[in-house]
Amino acid sequence: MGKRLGKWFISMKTAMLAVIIGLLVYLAVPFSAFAADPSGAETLAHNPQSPVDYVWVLVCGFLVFFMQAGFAMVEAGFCRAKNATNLMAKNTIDFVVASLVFMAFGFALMMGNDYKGLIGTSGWFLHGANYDVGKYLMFFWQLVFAGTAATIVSGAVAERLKFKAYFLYSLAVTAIVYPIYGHWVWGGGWLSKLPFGVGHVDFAGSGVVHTIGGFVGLAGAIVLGPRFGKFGKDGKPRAIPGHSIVLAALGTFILWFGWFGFNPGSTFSAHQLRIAVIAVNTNLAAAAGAAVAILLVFLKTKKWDVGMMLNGCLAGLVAVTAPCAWIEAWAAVVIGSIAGLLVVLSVYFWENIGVDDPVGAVSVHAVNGFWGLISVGLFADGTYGLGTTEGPLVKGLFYGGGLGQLIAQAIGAVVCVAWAFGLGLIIFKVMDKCFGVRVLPHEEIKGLDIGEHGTPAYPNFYTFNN
Amino acid sequence: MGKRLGKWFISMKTAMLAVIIGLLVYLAVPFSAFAADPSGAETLAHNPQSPVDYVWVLVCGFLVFFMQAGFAMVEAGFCRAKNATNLMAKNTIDFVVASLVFMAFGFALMMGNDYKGLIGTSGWFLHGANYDVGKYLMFFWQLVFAGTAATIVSGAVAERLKFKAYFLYSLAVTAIVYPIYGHWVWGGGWLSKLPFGVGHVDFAGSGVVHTIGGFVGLAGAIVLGPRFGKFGKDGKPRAIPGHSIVLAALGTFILWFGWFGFNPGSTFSAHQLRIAVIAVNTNLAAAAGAAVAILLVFLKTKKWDVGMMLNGCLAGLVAVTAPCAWIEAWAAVVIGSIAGLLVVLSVYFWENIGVDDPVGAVSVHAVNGFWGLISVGLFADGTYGLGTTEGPLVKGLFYGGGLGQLIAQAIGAVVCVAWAFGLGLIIFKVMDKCFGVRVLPHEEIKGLDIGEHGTPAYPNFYTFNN
Amino acid sequence: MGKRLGKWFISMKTAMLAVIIGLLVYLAVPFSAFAADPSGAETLAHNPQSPVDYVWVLVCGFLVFFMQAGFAMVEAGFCRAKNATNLMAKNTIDFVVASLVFMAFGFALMMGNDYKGLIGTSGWFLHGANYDVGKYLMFFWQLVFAGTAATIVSGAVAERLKFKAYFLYSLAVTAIVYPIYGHWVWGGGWLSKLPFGVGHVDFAGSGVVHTIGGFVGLAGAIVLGPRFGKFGKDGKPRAIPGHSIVLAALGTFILWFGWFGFNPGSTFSAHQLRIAVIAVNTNLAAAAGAAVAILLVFLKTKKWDVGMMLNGCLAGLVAVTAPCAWIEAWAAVVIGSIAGLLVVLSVYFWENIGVDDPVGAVSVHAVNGFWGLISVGLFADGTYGLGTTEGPLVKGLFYGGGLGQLIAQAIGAVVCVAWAFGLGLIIFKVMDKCFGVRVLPHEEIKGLDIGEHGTPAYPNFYTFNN
Amino acid sequence: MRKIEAVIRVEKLEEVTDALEKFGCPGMMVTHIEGHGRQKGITEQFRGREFKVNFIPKIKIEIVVKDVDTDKIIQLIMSTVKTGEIGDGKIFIYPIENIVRIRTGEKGEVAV
Amino acid sequence: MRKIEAVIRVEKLEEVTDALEKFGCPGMMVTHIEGHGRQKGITEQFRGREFKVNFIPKIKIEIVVKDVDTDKIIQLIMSTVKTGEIGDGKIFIYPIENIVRIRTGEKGEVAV
Amino acid sequence: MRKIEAVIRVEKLEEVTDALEKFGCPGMMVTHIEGHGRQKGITEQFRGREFKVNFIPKIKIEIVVKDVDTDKIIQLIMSTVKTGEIGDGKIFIYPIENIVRIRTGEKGEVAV
Ligand SMILES: Nc1ncnc2c1ncn2[C@@H]1O[C@H](COP(=O)(O)OP(=O)(O)O)[C@@H](O)[C@H]1O
Ligand SMILES: Nc1ncnc2c1ncn2[C@@H]1O[C@H](COP(=O)(O)OP(=O)(O)O)[C@@H](O)[C@H]1O
Ligand SMILES: Nc1ncnc2c1ncn2[C@@H]1O[C@H](COP(=O)(O)OP(=O)(O)O)[C@@H](O)[C@H]1O
Repeated sequence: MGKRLGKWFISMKTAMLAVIIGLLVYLAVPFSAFAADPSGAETLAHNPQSPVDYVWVLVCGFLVFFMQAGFAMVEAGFCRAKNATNLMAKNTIDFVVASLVFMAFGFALMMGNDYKGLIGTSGWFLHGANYDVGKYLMFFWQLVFAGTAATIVSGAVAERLKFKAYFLYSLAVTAIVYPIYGHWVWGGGWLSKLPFGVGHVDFAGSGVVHTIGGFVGLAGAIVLGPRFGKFGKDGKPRAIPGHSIVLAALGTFILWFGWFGFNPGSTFSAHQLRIAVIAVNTNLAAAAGAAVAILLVFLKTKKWDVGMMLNGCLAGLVAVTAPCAWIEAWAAVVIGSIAGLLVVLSVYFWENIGVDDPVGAVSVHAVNGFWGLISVGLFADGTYGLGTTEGPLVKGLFYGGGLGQLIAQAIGAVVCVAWAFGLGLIIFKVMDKCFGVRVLPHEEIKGLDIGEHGTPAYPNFYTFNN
Repeated sequence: MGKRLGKWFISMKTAMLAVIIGLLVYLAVPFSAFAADPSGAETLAHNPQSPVDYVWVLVCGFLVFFMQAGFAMVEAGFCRAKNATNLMAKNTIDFVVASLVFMAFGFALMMGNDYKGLIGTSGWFLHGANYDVGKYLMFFWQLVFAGTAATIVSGAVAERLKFKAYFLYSLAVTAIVYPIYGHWVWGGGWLSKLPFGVGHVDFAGSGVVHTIGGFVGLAGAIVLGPRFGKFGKDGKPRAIPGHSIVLAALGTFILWFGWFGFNPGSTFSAHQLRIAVIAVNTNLAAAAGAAVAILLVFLKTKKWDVGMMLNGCLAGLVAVTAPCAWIEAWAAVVIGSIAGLLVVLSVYFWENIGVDDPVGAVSVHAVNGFWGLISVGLFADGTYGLGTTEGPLVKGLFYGGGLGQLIAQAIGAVVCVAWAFGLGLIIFKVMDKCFGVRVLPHEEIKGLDIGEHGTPAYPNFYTFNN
Repeated sequence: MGKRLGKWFISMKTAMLAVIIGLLVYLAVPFSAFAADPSGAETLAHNPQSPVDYVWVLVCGFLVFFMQAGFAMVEAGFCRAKNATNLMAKNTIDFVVASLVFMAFGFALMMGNDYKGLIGTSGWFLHGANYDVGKYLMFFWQLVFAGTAATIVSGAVAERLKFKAYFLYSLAVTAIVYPIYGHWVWGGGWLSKLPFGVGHVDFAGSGVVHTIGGFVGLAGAIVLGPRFGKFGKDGKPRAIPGHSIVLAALGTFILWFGWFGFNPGSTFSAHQLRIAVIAVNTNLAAAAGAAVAILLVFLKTKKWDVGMMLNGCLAGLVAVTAPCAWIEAWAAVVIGSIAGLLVVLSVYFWENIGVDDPVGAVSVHAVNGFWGLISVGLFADGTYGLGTTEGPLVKGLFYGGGLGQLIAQAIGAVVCVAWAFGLGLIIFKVMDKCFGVRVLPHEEIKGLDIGEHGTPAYPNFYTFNN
Repeated sequence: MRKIEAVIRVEKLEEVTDALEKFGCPGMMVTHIEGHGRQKGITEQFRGREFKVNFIPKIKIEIVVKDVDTDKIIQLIMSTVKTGEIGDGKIFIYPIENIVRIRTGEKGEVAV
Repeated sequence: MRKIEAVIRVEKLEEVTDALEKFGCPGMMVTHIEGHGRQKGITEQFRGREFKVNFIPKIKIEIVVKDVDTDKIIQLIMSTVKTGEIGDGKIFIYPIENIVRIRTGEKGEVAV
Repeated sequence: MRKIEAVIRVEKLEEVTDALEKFGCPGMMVTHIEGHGRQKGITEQFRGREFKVNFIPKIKIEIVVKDVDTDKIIQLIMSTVKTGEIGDGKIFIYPIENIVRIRTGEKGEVAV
């Protein structure tokens, strides 16, 4: 039975594209009439100030897209040379699939007209009334975020997950997991309407993007089990060094750079001058996270651990993503510092309980995404509202906002974990039943580049295969 | 005679710079008076909304510049380690030469006052009345495009063309080939005035940049002949794997990123909110191209071919460059998908007829640039005009625009191919007569890095020389 | 005694963070009241055109931040594989330290209320009245510049300086050296008020950023002494090839890209349409520098020297940084060409007098930063003022501005050198007394990656250790 | 004294080393080589085109041993690296005239 | 049995391998080495400064053969890699005591 | 003729080469190997976790010499690379049957 289903998956995969195209062509004809403002003339006439907002959102969106390169480099750098081609393949395909699937279904489910606070129900295939500059702008923005959530997972399942499985996983996450939870928080869904504080808030996606991606990744890592050699016969975790610290650092710089689009751009408007504060907070949290992480490991091993510093930097960025618009500079430093502490503890923790997360994706995104959501309930200082300078203002415990916001954040965070981890387990388990998600032992030993792609990443170099 | 000419070229080369500087100094004195609005004060007074347009055009221009890094990485990744230094040299020098030559001649030929629809005739050395913020802005924009056209060729002639020849080729392309054809389409030349449809249109340069670059590259590849070992004694093509899939992927991400400046920025104004639609279309075509390419090769070899996926992604981007402003999302997916199909067939085709295109530059840029031009005549949906929301609107066959636009596109495309391929052949043939464009056999075998530059790219690594 | 001090440094280092956090928490409570315009509502109301300026400054700031990646890649590429991890660590930590320290002290010293033209005295910890969108924007901009100044040094002291020493050096430079000199030029300090020309001017920081960084680097290189093997027993300089020309080229492209934020962004306003001229000048100088450098070396060695071309490109960028807003295109070409000449001579010069500057940081930043400052006094054409289109306009010798401006530039340049080199010597000498700034001989031979970090950069590759 | 030279599969290196250490084997030299033998090379592909790779990465281990240990060590190696599949590799035994420990200058069996 | 060890030019590897395969040569070990001999090293440069590189990349081929084949194979190698230019390399012939095929445990000539 | 094979510290290669050249040594083959012996491996770390590396990069030098030169060259090598610290390496001397200079076809000592 698993076998048949497996076959089915494959045929489905190759069919997918034809279907999409067919559908599109079919849908094309009738609706084009209903097009709203495809040229943007009316929109501009109605709001002559909109160009600067469009420029801001698009440029920030481009930066967020560029984070794909950052993830690819960080993951490649933290994994072995024999799997580098595979990591490039996965980090590309997830955004490719996200682009097509999110346009077809995801966007409608996330941002379409709300149905009972659960899902969106309009905008399939960006069609009809969605042929509008404003709608396309929003789609572009949400798409690059969906792509980010998807790509986070590749790090946690690296060096052993089949490409095919990753292909299908990308489909599932960008068509269902991400958009539905996203609807609950950003699409006018029930979480945003919680009767505590101003409802659950997540400014730029510590939860929607990072906690989701991180916990789906955790599920994947658990279903797959650890890589050969990650745990000694004595069960003790062993280090498996990545093949290029330079790539890892380059990737981190690219991500840091992209995050300046990710967080400030989430105002979705340049008229929110708060973007300056957001940029500063984003940067300070990254710096604090990196500093704390490298100093902590130095105290333990007396060596300056670059890999951990890079993880710490990313942890700070993930954590500050939710609160970045509602806090002051000093709070960003505190939040980032705690993220740096958490990521170090977390990396050791998962290894010690036998979970193999090759690049630290779970520690960085899952754990600190969660921390980021909570931190809003503590540090929000009541100087800024929901993407607007008007009220309701977001106020946390430390600024006399009481427990309300903290509760709203906690509920959202827990729901996020349950949803992502639960669906993640289902997705990977089902695929595993059907065709096995893990490559064969000898393929894993030789490296996925040969087995899955037939293309070693560095054919001109003498590489070790450890 | 060839010898003497050869000598002449060399002395010329070293003299070039002195001359340019001399000229500039000379020209400097008299005209400065005629300067138009060098400070921008009048321009701003006259159009208080211009700052956002300047920001948009400059930022997009920066992104287009960054594509130089993308091309360098893709080409290096797809070629062998022993030629990596040479590829870095070429990918840098072409933009260096473009900057100086386009400022001296190219810009005037392309955007200067039109003479009989054939060439521009003013603006030499950005001088006199061109010392104006608006003129400088336009120059910057056109320059980064010229640089892109020039750099495309380096991939097709990789691993065997002399650096000297590439240096001179860059001169010729940015001084003559690119600007003159560019004038015909974007400088108010005859192609833009064709009596079919709205005249030949090419929104962001599938033709002006990519078809031109691609076909000059094809000419170069033909004059050079294939690399040693590309074809077996039996004449059958053999794979020569590139030395880093990671660099190839990084480069592709950078190019994809830069393309968001390339296409949307081509509105040359942020007040065209259509930029949102352009960004979405650009991204969808890239995704569709990548998806189709990797799936096609999978059906053939049962392996997930990353190299081809990257080519497919770029093919989709090239194809959508011309139509991006005039089509709907679903059309972008279709155009990109066809590009993905074309690039795969094309890669096999050129190899089978004995043309050696190391990185697939011809298949990506020449073939899909052509397809992009044609696609406008089919998918343009009549919702947008020539960089403005007012008419005349561009309408293709599938939207009841009849054959007019398609004919205009076909004519332009054919002219583009003839012009680029013809001049390309002349340029490379003449150089070959004078001093031989190809490195000596033993240099090619040892790698151009040693022979031409004396600097191996990776002296600390153990590399194979295959 | 040196020993005790050494110990003290270490404890201090680990304590640093705790202190900062403590302080912040402490300071947080009382002042939040005094916050100026944290949400940006008033600022927007007061100047409805500000959004485009905020977008411009932030986006350019992001690009400047990205230069960190550029420096990391260039330095890694020009150094040996065995020190690549160490270079990644240093290029990350300097920005991390800069972010935290500049926020705590540097920004206040540089941009706070002026005290006798010597230092700024307000804005510690971005606190109280500094919780304002405008202040945060300015902080962000100044921070990325401070980070750039700091990171320049890592190249000159590469492959032998202890990480600990670099950590502390970063502290000193971003807390004192950079901000105080910066105050003199950009903070309303005495240099900006010199009674010559319009006072000493430095548009985007040839002096404030590059000359400062370059001369502190020179001091470091001198205190450290040359790397093993840099000079033969005969005392003759020997080449120590870097481990990746590809990384060096990638880094240069990233820097070139980032410079488009560095220079044009320094208008701090998008309403200065002069940004178009600045972008063009920036690009032309880079191109001219690269062209001259590669041609010069070719005349000497008959090889196309890529490493020197990349240095030449950066030299042109550094040189044009000060004059970029006040000159015409042709002048940018001349200034860049001279920079290309200077960098070549300078690289040979420093080596011949026994200074070991592994990546050419001194030749690129120190020497050409100086040249950039002087060039303003020669080429400023009187079409533009001090970040405004109104007067006083900046006019140099060649445009009938007389010697005034040239004198102002010369004074500033000399002061810059004295300040940077003097403090640089003190910083490195003091650290050397306390704990020795240079790693142990066997660590240097094995590479700093193992000794300082325990993490070789490329564990999967067969590397030579020369 | 003899030199034992064994060509083995890359993935077996760790096991062999452990086994030899347990046995108290004096020392060894490990070289990454490319082997060519009965074992057929794999098929790779690049940008859509497939090609055969005739060389297979192998590990070459060289150990100089006292005559008495020779057979034991050969047995040891065989038992750890043998899979029965083509590509297991081979062991070559060479005569050796002398050996010197640079550090001490000791010669002959004591230097092993 | 003997071991034939040949140092050849990097670019000759493919040709030699083909020739040996045709001859039906059992197997071989290929090592990338750096050679130092009569052939003068090349001059490289970095950031404007030239320097000599004294080591030249070479390929070392090792083949263990039956005594009867020794000369034929030596001839074969010489005829394929000889260019007459300095740097052609050398062939060294060593005695070998025994050889074992790990997969089967066969010893001596049959294991070649 | 004999083959002298020396395992030395990576950082000693340059010195040895110079010394051998001065001595007028015919030629040599240099191989980058990983050694395993008395010298203990170092401890590395990755993302916070430490681990031991049991192999130490070493350089293997192979020189084929005339019998008369054997001892002189061994002395030469020892004197240049000896530090007295563990890890100095060893020198192995092998018999060699014959040697051919491919370029000329010369055989025996003249080909050395
Ligand atoms: N006659 C030989 N001379 C040198 N090396 C050999 C010889 N025969 C085999 N080898 C080496 O042993 C390795 C394994 O041998 P192979 O024939 O592939 O499998 P098996 O050992 O099972 O017969 C080869 O890759 C080659 O490096
Ligand atoms: N006596 C020797 N011992 C070891 N290797 C040698 C010896 N002589 C030459 N070689 C190797 O042979 C290679 C080619 O020899 P070389 O002297 O350069 O040219 P030719 O073989 O034409 O004399 C050298 O690079 C070196 O690796
Ligand atoms: N019996 C042996 N067989 C092969 N190689 C050996 C042997 N003994 C030592 N070596 C090589 O010599 C190197 C140095 O030897 P080691 O024991 O570390 O120090 P020392 O030479 O001072 O005893 C080792 O790394 C190993 O490569």
